[in-house]
Amino acid sequence: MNDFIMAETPVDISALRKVLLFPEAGGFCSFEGWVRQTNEGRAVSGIDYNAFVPLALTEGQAILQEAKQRFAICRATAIHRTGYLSIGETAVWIGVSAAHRDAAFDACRYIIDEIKQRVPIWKNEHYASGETGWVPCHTL
Amino acid sequence: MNDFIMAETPVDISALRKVLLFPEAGGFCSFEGWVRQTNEGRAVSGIDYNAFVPLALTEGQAILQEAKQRFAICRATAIHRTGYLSIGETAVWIGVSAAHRDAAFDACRYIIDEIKQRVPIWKNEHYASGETGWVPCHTL
Amino acid sequence: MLNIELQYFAQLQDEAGRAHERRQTPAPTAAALYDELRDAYGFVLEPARMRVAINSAFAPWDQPLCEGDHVAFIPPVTGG
Amino acid sequence: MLNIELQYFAQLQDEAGRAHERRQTPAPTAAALYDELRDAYGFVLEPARMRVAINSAFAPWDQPLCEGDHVAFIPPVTGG
Repeated sequence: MNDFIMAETPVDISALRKVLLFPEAGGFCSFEGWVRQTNEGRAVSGIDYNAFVPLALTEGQAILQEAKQRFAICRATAIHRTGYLSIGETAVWIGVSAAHRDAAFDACRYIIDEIKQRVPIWKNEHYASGETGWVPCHTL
Repeated sequence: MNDFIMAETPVDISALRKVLLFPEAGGFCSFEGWVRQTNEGRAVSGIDYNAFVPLALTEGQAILQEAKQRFAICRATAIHRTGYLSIGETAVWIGVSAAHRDAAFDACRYIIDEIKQRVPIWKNEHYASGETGWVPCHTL
Repeated sequence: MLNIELQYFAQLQDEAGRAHERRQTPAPTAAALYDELRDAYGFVLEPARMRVAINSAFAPWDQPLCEGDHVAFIPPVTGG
Repeated sequence: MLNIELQYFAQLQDEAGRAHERRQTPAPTAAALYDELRDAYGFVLEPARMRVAINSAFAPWDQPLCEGDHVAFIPPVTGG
């Protein structure tokens, strides 16, 4: 089963979280990326996410496998949206359960950092001015 | 308003999460502590959480304020349960929203670490053997 | 003699066999009061491993007690 | 000459004016194919800033192309 999901519509996060519940899990860390109203000082009205889905799925799954090998976690799941998202919508959700919190935090951070660097997804920002623009690269 | 909540019954986490949504928030980190089925090698059937609630509330709120001063976050909320919890139940939930993920992760980690060190809450573990025992101190 | 409201948590509650009591004491400080209670209940925890809360706020062990103070000894916490 | 399936993303899609195309090309490698497409569409991105995917898997720029390969050039990613 693939734990990395590309979704064209909003996903029920509480259902994804339940999959991570294990009797031996004592810590759960999650991260969400939300569409912000400003980027680099420009007013944003929304973001259109363009993705190469087949490659995003294999690369995302590889990241989750790496996290499982590097950190003592029970399970990790991630989902990334495609399509047009308004301000406040969840573009990415990552959940990690582990026996102890160190591994849960470290693995969650690893997964979001790697997703941002490696998974073929691109943001087309829609500005309040009516213009649009591809974000050239990550500034953080 | 107090953002640190002591609760005798399960709390609707999705409602707490909504309070953290701000147009300028681009990252959200949350941590949950779950009751594990084993501790120090002993089989656990559940944990009874005993708390000095008035002091827990002021100390918890102080921790959230410190997090807000130390890290560039939008808002932080935390809730800790009291009473008897079964395996898999959520004993503590922390949510932090921020413009960027560094601050969200760092503040969330700070808050759980400080809660574990300073907030007057005690675990009485109920073992599968029928015995109970106060956890002497944090091992992690 | 002062009237002090005492509240016990965790293993102190088990050892004292109660969660609350009102106690008349000659102890001038929380430190002296804890020594008195160790004699009464055989508390195992060393004060060096604990903190004390007076009227629901952390306080120094040598803070003078006042009539009607609420005192709670805080064993090492284990929440989270 | 090889028949290659091309898929374009992000700014490459805007510059090419299309998301897909089937192209006959003499280019022996993805690197040579990208040079050919830069001449055709005026792509701004330097290949040094990109990766290439052949048949939906990352591949070296100098990997020999085969008849029917699916090729996608991957601009710097910005998801998350």
